[in-house]
Amino acid sequence: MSGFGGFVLRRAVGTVVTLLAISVIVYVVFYATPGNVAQITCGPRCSPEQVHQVAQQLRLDDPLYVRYWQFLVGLVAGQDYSTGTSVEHCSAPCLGLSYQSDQQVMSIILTKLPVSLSLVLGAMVLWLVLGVGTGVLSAWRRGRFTERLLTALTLAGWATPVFVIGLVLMIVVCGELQLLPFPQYVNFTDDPEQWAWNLLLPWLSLALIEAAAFARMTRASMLETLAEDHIRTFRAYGVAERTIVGRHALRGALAPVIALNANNVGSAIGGAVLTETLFGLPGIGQELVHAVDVVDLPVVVGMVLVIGFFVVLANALADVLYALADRRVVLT
Amino acid sequence: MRQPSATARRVAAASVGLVLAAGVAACGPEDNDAKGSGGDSTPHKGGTLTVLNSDPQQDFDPARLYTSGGGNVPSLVFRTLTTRNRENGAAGAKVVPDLATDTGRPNKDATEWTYTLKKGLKYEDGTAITSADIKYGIERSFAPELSGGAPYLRDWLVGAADYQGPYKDKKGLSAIETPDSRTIVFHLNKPEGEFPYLATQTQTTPVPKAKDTGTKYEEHPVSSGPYKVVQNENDGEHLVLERNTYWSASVDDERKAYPDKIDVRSGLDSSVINQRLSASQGADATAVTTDTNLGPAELAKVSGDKKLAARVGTGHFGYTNYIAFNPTVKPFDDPKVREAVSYAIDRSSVINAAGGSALADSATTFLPNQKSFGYTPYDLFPAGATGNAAKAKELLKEAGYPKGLTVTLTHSNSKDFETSPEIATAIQDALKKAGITVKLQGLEDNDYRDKIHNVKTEPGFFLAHWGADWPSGGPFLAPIFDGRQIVKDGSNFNNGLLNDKSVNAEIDAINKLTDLDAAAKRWGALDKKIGEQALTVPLFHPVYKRLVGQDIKNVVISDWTGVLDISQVAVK
Amino acid sequence: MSLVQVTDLSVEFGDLRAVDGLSFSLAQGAAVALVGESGSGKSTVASALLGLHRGTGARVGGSIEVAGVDVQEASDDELRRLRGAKAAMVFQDPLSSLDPYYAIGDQIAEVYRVHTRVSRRAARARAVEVLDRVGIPDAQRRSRSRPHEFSGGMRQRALIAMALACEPDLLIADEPTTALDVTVQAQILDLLHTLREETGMGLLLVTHDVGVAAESVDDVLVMRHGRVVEHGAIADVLGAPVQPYTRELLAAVPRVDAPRAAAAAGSEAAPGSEASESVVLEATGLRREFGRGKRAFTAVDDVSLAIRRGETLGVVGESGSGKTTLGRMLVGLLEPTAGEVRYEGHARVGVRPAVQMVFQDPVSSLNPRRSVGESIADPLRARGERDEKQIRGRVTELLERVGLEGAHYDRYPHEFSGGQRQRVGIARALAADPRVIVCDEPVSALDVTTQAQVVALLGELQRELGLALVFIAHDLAVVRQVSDRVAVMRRGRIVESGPADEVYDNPRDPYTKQLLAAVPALDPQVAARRRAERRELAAA
Amino acid sequence: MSEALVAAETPGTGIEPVPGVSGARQFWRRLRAQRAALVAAAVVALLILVALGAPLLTAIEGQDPTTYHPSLIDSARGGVPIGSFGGIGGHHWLGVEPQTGRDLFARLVYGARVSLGVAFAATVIQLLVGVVMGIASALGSGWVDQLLSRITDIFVAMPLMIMALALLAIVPSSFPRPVLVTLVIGFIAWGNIAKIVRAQTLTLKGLDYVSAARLSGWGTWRIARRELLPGLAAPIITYAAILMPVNISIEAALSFLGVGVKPPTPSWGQMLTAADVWYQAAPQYLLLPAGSLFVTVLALTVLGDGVRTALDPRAASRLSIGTGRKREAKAAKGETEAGKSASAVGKAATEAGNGTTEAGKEGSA
Repeated sequence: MSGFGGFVLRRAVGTVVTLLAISVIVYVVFYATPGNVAQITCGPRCSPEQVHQVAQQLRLDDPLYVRYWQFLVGLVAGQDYSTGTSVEHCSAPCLGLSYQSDQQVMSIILTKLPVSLSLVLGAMVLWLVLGVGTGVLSAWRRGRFTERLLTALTLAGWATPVFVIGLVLMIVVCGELQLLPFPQYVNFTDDPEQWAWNLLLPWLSLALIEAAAFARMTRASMLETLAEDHIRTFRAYGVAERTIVGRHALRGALAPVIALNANNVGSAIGGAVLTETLFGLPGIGQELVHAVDVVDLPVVVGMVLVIGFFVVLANALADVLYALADRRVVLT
Repeated sequence: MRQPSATARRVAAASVGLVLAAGVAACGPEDNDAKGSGGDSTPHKGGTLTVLNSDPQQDFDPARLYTSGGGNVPSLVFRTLTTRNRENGAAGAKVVPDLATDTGRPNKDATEWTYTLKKGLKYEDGTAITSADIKYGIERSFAPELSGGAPYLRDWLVGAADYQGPYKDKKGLSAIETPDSRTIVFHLNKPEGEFPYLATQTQTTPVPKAKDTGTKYEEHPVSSGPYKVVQNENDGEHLVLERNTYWSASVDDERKAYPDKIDVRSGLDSSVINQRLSASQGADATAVTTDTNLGPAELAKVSGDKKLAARVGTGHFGYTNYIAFNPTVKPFDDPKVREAVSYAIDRSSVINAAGGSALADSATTFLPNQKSFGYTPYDLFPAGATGNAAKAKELLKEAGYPKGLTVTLTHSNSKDFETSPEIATAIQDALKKAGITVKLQGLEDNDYRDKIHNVKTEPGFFLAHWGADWPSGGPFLAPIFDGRQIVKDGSNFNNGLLNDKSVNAEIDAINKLTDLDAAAKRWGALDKKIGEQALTVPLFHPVYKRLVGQDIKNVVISDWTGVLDISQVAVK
Repeated sequence: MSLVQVTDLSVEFGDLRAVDGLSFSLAQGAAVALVGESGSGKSTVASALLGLHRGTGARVGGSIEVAGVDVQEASDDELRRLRGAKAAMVFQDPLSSLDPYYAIGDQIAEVYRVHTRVSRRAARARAVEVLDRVGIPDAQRRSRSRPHEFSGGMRQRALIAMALACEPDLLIADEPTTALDVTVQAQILDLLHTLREETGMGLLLVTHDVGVAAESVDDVLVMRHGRVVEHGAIADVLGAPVQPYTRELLAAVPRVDAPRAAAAAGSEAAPGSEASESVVLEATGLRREFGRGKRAFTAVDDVSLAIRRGETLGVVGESGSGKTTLGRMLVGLLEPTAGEVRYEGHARVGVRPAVQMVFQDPVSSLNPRRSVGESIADPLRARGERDEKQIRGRVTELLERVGLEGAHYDRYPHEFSGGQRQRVGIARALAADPRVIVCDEPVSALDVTTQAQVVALLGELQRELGLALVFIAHDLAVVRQVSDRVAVMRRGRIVESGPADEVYDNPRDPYTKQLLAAVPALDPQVAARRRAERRELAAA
Repeated sequence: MSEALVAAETPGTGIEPVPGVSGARQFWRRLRAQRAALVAAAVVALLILVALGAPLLTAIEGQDPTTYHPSLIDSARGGVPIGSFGGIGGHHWLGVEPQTGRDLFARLVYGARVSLGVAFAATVIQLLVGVVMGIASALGSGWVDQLLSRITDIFVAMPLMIMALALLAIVPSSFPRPVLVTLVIGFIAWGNIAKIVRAQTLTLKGLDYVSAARLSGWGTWRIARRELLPGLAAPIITYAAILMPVNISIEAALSFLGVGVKPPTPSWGQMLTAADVWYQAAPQYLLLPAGSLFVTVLALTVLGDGVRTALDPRAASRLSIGTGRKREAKAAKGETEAGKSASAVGKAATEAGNGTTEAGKEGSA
């Protein structure tokens, strides 16, 4: 598997380069963002002297490249910081300390990440089941009423803004029908059952839209496979249509679906802002929007890097899965 | 948003310290008694109170909090030297003793204040609370590591301006003396009759030095109040408070502490909070919110439902939304132009944009319409409900603009219904009738605050608001109109850049008074006097409406906070 | 009772009548070929026999009876029982005809179990058995491989094994060897022959290649435009065709055993044979590698050759022999890894107008979005010609020269047939006033009659303009027809080269011999003799 | 987007060059054959007309999008419109906005301008950047390709919403918002197009007609322009059709998060933001922009699928969303079921036709 090893190495190097570039861009962009960080951190009624003290504390007066260099050093070697009463160590890879809450960015991410992952991975299961199921069904029943109905539903899901779906679900299911409690995040480790119940609606609203994409992709991919020669072979040998669709066409159609999936999971972690905001899930997206609001640079950089990492990772994973699924693809 | 978040800062910018501070207001007692859906409205101990909030209690450190009257959730854990009176309406705008035996004993010129602690005060670990701990708590609040909080201690205490807190400066603050473990004495720069109000803020919470963990203290602050923190997840997002067994009602006259447990959930969307409170399902039946008002849309729905309407508490908080002029920018250097705008303003459409007559009271005075502020009604440039375009045109003509003029109104882009585009657009629409063409300049919130609080970049015509750090005219008028508080190289709130000797002198004179009622009257008179200069156009005072769960009892809303007091709520 | 009885079959797709009034029968154990050029409707007939048009919107008329089943009237279930069990089909492209995701043994077992109630294990054993039967070595182990792990010939064997699994009465082979190299083609045809001898099943062979038919069947139907042109015993039809179309078709088939003069009728041999010193293009030690590291492979390895003015050099080889790579290096589209190409004695880098190329695929070699005139004018414009009138004039001239009309200037490629497009490609090459044209499989995508016309055109042009031609092809017969000299390539190297007649008549390299032995013969008797020879060769 | 996905999404990569100029007629014919696509095209056309004619339409109604009507709302109840269905009537066709009383119809039609305009312009920018980057990277030498591909990766991995939040805050407010939103979307979210274009260009580059052009003596630039760009038209148009509705949603989402187009400029996204709390008290306030958004995205998606089908008939069966006519569905089905035989016959049809001309030609030659 030296080919695979080489692939991993190339991707790893590429990932690091990409992430560093992203961090530079984020640093520069947010450096230029208006808003006096020290004043925001200190509070609006702080005197100029206090603001100055805070700026020193946060090293805001250093030039941009010095701050970025310190960020890199912290990333590689970790850094020490004072809580006032003692010295704490932030071990590598240290993404720094939040200006606002003085917490280690890494630990903030680690508390937010499970929420986002719970949301996205759970929704993923749902959108795969719904999307692939719908896609298969509509490919099999092509031209019939079932397909038209499914097509209409898929398009409706596709065209509805996520916040509208989420809001309507919440009003109807929790408010009017009172079938479910209003969602509030419960740790999986605390109570798996509550975790699932509380995430059901967020999962649904995220999954409905994604499922539409998957249904389209699966159907398209299925029809493409169904048009391939080997399907004709099995027809010419009297194999039943059900077996052909379920066994041969589906297997062939999975590769692009897997690729799309890995890809979407990556971007969904960063993109679940709307869902997280709407349902009050304390995830990465919500935290990031907030951090941008208060120009909390270390948090923004850290979170964007984590999201970027997942996107890049998911892309690499998509390629591996695609190659595994297809076998005819060569990894480069 | 977390406490130091944009929203919080935004409001804090107006010096309201709302998030933390905010309690809910109560309006009349009639509202409250009507509550208690069941037949038995007497509150009992026990049960779990759920708090649904949008902003996490991120800074749970008494040094960092910017509260009015000690805050709501924080005041369950932090006791202070004095505190607000936990009563409905105007009675709630009074200062009362908390840890101290009285509201403070001043020397003759009110430059020295002495407090004596009650006997038998204990922390959650059973150790005794001493005056040295209070002194240490105040000293910590000067540490740059623990930034936040109001500026008064730094401004008022002798030699405190350059103090950097106990971590860097081991000698401590000499302005505070603790002759014995129950006595604490404050030495001030100048006479401050309102020191008892300041003593309500969480900076006067005792912090045991041995337990201080610096910036990590907020993870588990040591309780002096009726509840202690047993769980603090995700930096204040989920808090669980349980009874502090060392607290005793016998040494705390204010907090009722009915529920056994308080479960604070935050990070929720405001519409979700209100939806949950109105549905009142399961645990939400015993839920309240300490930071989310009913919006206009929700009010429209609630007001059509009698059962729901009975669960709405109404409160007033000392707060004014206004238009600010910078008289150094043309054409606003001409008082006639400022007066023309004052005449032309259509308050009804502004109030509609702010949520309608149920959520905003029309304002013609800068001071809030409450007695404790010294409210003296006046309407110097009567515009009626919808504006006096004719009078405005006349004034413009006098000022040399017979064909009207074009001006730029600066506002924030955040969606707060205070300085937001909705209000600005309403003003734009109203001034059109008087021949004033308004161009809108919407700025991102950080940018907006940077610009309007910087003397060098302050626009000529913009939306602003101001709220009370405590219910008195002092912190309401001084930062805005005291010429000596103009900050040239930092955050400036005297937007009109007013530096009038007679105004300054009057402020100093009132500050000397320790008779707060007498002081209030003179604040009211001063307000009217300043109003003549037309440096602001008062627009409205917000009204707070909040829902509570259907099983919530004993809702108390004071005029101090305008929102329900969580220490009084019962769930049984 | 005959195994297949087709009466008055017609198949229509929309407005198109693909098959019209076709009737034939096939006796138990007999072999019939449907021969025709593309568009003759022969494959449609094959599909119709298994009722594969059902539910596709095609209208099928007439009656079809296969192994006692009335295909037109049978229920879906009856049809399914027919397919694979009584009549099995082998398709053209063995790679795409197998599911890439499952092991070959499993696919055969799956088909077997559709028709036979046996356990999974028994079906698997049957799969191994038939794989062994079609000559897959180590069938037990290989049955677990997936299609892409097989070579082309092996895949076709596997497909035949699948067909054999249920011991059908009829095997329908739709162009079973078209995608294969000539040596592999011979093996597959031999296999089919042997199986038929052993099992006594009937064979319906669909092919465009008269030679393939001659090797394999008893009766032949020659089809054109959906109709049968001629029907009869294979030896009669090939030996003494009655219909003009059949005669035309047979005349166009290039013969590997006929020397060049016969093909280039009415013309002298290449005029430049004496002027052997006038080498226009010379390659020395050409080598080209693709990929890096472990995946690297050498497509062309140490090839040296010289092309003289006015002569044709044929380059012949099977797929993967590196002949296309060589051609691209000669024109400069690919840079060699080592070695050099000299044009008129000067080392050359990159392309130059004097060395042009005619491509294999007439579809992809013309930009579908530009008129053919514009494509032909490219070299003129690139040279700096700006006078529109001049350009149009020259292009018209070229179009007419290659047998098209000047008015075709503004037409688009899709309005032309394959042969016409190839003519356009030639005209474009000529526009650059080349000295050398490298033709990369210029006729392999064309029907045999068109093939002959294009080859004739190239010959004419060469004589007229004194062009040097490099003619790259896999078809030994075509190469013999056009070449003065021939180079045989295998695995990137030239294994034998020399004057065409010498190489063809007295091959020295064993590989060349093997290649020539594999070429199907048009005479059924010769074919039978050759088959016997091949058997001996294999047995030895 | 991963390479794998690009491979999966690239329509008909080079296998069948799509008819170009000459295929325009064919394209229209195929597009016309799809009823759903036609309906969608009509809806899109209508939306464009509405957007362009907004001033005229509102003039007919006698309203404008900015004037307040305090008399039409109930101030005491949070400013909910007075009258049934949000105050719908002869003067206000779709009722008025809560809190302000502004005319909803006027705001909706003016909002269409912003939504469609921003989405369209952003799509154009994305296409320009993506196509240039994709072609440059496919044609460039090894390190150019490496560099450009890496840059593309960076943009793909950058969270659009977050960068938008920051960028929209940086730029001075005097810069027109809709333009800014356009630029931000356009210049951040082009990575996937670049990847697709690169993949497609690499395929096209290997085609014989590109080789032939090189042999003619043309340079790289000319080849890119004359030979490659037209070949990229189909995938680019196809992807553009996917991007338009996506961009409309992005604009709405940005406005929903409060960083998009600012009041008083009406935009659907920003209307949704304002309306999301009014779902119970004044449902039409939420439903109108949500419905408009829904219809627009739906119409554009269906039209996009139709265009794709018309451009690449081979892909029709696999990528259409089943909106074609029944007959077409059957045809597609036919292609799959009869497998090669049917398509072979289809091909045969053309060849048969050509065969005749060819034969004629040979005779005359």
